[in-house]
Amino acid sequence: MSLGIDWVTDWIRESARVVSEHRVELITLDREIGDGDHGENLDRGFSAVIQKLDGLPEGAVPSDALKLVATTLISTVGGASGPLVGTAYLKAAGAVGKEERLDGAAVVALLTAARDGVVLRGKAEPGDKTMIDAWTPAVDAAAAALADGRDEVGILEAAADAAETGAEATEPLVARKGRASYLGERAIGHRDPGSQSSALILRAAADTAAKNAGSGSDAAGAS
Amino acid sequence: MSLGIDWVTDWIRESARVVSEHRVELITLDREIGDGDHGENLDRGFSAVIQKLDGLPEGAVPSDALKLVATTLISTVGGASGPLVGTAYLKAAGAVGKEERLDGAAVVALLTAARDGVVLRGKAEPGDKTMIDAWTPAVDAAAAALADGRDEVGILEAAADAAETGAEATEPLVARKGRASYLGERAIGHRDPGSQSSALILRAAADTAAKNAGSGSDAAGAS
Amino acid sequence: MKKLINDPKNVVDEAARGIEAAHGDLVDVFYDPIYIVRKGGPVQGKVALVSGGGSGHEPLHGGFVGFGMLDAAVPGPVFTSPTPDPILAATKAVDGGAGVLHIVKNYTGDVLNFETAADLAAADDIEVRSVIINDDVAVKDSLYTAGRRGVAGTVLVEKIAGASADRADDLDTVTAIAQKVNDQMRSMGVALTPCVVPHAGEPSFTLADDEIEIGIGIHGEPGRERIKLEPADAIVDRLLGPILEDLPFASGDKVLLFVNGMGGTPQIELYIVFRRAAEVLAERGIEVTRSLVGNFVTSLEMQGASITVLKLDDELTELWDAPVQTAALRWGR
Amino acid sequence: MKKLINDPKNVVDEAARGIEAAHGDLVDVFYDPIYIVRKGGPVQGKVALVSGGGSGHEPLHGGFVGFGMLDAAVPGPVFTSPTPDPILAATKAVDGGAGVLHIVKNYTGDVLNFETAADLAAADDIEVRSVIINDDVAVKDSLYTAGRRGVAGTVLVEKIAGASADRADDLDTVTAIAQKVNDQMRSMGVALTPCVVPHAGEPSFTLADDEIEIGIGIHGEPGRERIKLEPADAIVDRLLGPILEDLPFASGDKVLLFVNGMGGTPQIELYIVFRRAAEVLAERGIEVTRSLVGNFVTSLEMQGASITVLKLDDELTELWDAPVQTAALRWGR
Ligand SMILES: Nc1ncnc2c1ncn2[C@@H]1O[C@H](COP(=O)(O)OP(=O)(O)O)[C@@H](O)[C@H]1O
Ligand SMILES: Nc1ncnc2c1ncn2[C@@H]1O[C@H](COP(=O)(O)OP(=O)(O)O)[C@@H](O)[C@H]1O
Ligand SMILES: [Mg+2]
Ligand SMILES: [Mg+2]
Ligand SMILES: [Mg+2]
Ligand SMILES: [Mg+2]
Repeated sequence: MSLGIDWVTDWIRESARVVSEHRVELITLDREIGDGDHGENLDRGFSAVIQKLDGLPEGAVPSDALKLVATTLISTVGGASGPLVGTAYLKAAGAVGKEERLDGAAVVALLTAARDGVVLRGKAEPGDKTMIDAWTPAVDAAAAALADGRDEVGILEAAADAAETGAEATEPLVARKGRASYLGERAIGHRDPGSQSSALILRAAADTAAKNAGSGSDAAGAS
Repeated sequence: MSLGIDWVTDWIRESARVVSEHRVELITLDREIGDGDHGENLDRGFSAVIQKLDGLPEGAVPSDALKLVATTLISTVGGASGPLVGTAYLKAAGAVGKEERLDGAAVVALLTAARDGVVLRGKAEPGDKTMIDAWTPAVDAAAAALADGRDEVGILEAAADAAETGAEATEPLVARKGRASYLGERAIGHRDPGSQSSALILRAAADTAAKNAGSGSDAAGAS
Repeated sequence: MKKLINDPKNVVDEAARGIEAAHGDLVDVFYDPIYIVRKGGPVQGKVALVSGGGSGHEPLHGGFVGFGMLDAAVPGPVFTSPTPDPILAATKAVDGGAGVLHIVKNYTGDVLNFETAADLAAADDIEVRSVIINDDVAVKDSLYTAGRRGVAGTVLVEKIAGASADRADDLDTVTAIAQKVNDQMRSMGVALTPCVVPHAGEPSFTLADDEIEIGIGIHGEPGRERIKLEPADAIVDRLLGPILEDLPFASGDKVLLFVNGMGGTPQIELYIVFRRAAEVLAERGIEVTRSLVGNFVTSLEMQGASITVLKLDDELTELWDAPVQTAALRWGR
Repeated sequence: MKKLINDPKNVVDEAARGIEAAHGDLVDVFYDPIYIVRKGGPVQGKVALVSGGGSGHEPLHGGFVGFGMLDAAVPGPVFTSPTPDPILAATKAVDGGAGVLHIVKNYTGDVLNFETAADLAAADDIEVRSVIINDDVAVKDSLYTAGRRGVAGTVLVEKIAGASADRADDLDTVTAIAQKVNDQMRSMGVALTPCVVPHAGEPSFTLADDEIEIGIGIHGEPGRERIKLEPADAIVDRLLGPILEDLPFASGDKVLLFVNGMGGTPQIELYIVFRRAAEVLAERGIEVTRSLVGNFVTSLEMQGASITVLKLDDELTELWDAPVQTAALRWGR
């Protein structure tokens, strides 16, 4: 079993859905230690992505869809998260080349490149109370799951679990990047909104992978 | 018995005291159908009067004190009530000439001139929901009390009673002068602040007259 | 009450000191009584313009003292007309021998206090005329009210009459032009939130979370009606309707469109209002040839806005365009 | 939430249309993506200035497009940096062949999006420089923060660098002057009340009735400390202290003192603040030779103010005094 373009587009649609569903929650988190627009920003971006998704040409491969997400988010989100998340997708697209099917190793490469893209642009380190605190444990857990021989679904589930734990773990931190860094000690006790949205997006990846695997819709073209 | 300069200065001091005591009440009334400064305006004016009162020369007569109040209020109150109440005192001063003692007829003349001064400047008619609705019944009641043979204290008490009733009677009215006129029907149910302050000042006149009569402090120079 | 003030009693005095410190190149400030005059003393042979009224409407009037506009501004206590004393002192200070025009917003207090000052100035052989500004269509002008209020349009009168005076028109002409501006303009406002007068310490009125006041006065006096919050476009339509009908403005008219903030409204909202107002005027064939957007005649921190439409002709347009150099309105020099 | 808006989603677009309707003599407005450019197209051979950032700070930046100041402004969604697309489009639209200076407030989002746009412009052979504005002393500038924020001082950079560009300085010079202004100015603000971002619909933070936030950011980001309400003079002292120590400013310095309103503060309060700030500077032997008071860099309807002090020399003074003709800042023409 491996994951193809259907998973990628399902993942994107599900990301859009959960971002929209959690829009107010993300706004609220951002209002507490930022400027209250994170949910709005991502929702605007993913809505634009959905509009464009049907325009993907017949025979598009995963990297095509990921690139579409990247450029659309960069063009529509703005704020800090636009270039950061956009770059994540852009680097993820680069990491999977022209592959039609993504096996476990490819999924780990995708996640790793995405995380590295965020670091490249934002220069955050783990513990800075940013989305990196969801992404880095997710990447580590994904790599470990791959090493443990788990399949794509298992890898993505491990990543999603770790991202959620990572997002939660931002709560006691003082921020060193982004708007929350202005707060000093006062950021303590609040979850970083970007880490929360990252966990949601990674959970969407795992959920849609499970569905794709379960429904066997990907099986047709499976290697 | 008659009233002299001591009554006038006592009246002025007591007016200042009650205006200050009712400052917030007058502000509140004015906030409801005006602009919320009436108590502040009068308090500012009467405080200034008190400052100047000790400067009255030895041998000052009632009209001197009334003129002092007039010019001080005109110079310090501003708003609608400054020129109106100031003119009331100015005309009252004119009405009592150089008299040292004011008998009942003089008291009625004083009140009538004061009311006429307000009408001269403000052109309000009874029922317009202004301070005239306290002053006009007060003047009428004072004239009636004089006709009934009551003394100065009785005349001023009748005036104060009528002013209070008059102020209360502004509540159901629609205003036709001053800021409250902008409100149309919405002024109904609210007491006019200027009528209320007028009633307070007239009550102060009656109370201090009674004290002056009672203590006999005026008796020394009585006719 | 949350304000950047020290003692409510000193608000006007301390603000005047701030104006002096910030705009000492444009104005001189006098204290006790407080009034603000154009730098450089009276201009001989020029008609002098004096305006004033309660404070709390800044930049009106002090922000409009300077070349091409006012010669003096007389700030009373917050929302309370000044007494005759500072009005008289300012009138004397700026008289250049060609007479003085008092620009007075139509409130009983302002009218009475300026009237007294004018009488006293006349006794000192200064020729004083008055123009009473009453542009607010929210109030019925009838025997049964104190008449229409003077609101945001006041700044247009001050600008245009000021230009007339600075091009050396005589007192009759300046007065006639001020009167003409007043007669050709109409205004109406809306409040979303009340304001808090410092010495009162409480909101001047209360509005529920979903209520707005249509036809609000610049001291928070209630207006025509209290309605549920509506979209900006619907509110603009409610304000513009009575304005356009009242003069009436007609297709082919050229106008100055002025969207004024009440003090607490974000400027981005004023532009949303302007956009709709311009749209409605265009639909009616009325051409916006001049415009003004911003906080010019405010009501402390009140949220809300007013719309003023002034019918222009060539002369008024030319006077509007003439150079002006004040703290709050400046162009051409 | 009470606002003069229609749909939160259309706030920026509709305000841009209002700016176009009101200031069509000064600017051209483009839509999809939205950006505002100086009327008359790029000036050949002149360095072009582009600034931008989240909306909600009006008149920043659109109100500062025009002669002697910006060539283009790029408004993002409310409090959210614009994406690279409109920044790139604006950069291309105003490039007159002499290069483009991006004036960027130091927020992660603004920096990243302008960076991307600059990279893309470079790929189109447009020479782009950036100056990052970080005048806010409320935030510690260290490895442990995203660095100091760009706040009200931005308008001083835009004015002075704009004058440099309009007197035909080259890109190196204009950039150096912008950088110098940034380096010689310090700011700090206070909030009395929060603001409400339209799409959020809730106050961006909460303050008790007797609390204020010292060191507030222009998006309502919390500052240094939350304290009980104090008299204006005490608050001014809290803001000025860190400003003066940081550069540090010294006796004998000539400065521009800028008191900026956050959008919802009555102007009378800004003058009370100015008065005290000028007093403190005078006590320290610092001479206020230029001043600015008003709502220039706002945070929607937030009540509060910020103080900016800029150390002046002859060149900066001359550039400050140079003619400017924009919707929100105008003199000399
Ligand atoms: N330098 C950075 N590196 C990684 N993530 C960052 C950085 N700066 C901010 N972020 C993330 O961006 C999120 C905020 O995004 P958003 O609210 O959309 O943008 P803005 O802060 O411009 O309003 C933060 O919660 C944080 O996770
Ligand atoms: N034309 C008038 N004639 C008589 N009294 C008037 C007139 N206009 C206003 N008033 C009185 O003045 C009072 C308001 O005074 P005040 O609040 O001090 O002045 P302002 O209305 O200028 O704020 C009203 O309550 C009313 O009694
Ligand atoms: Mg944010
Ligand atoms: Mg009043
Ligand atoms: Mg008043
Ligand atoms: Mg943002």
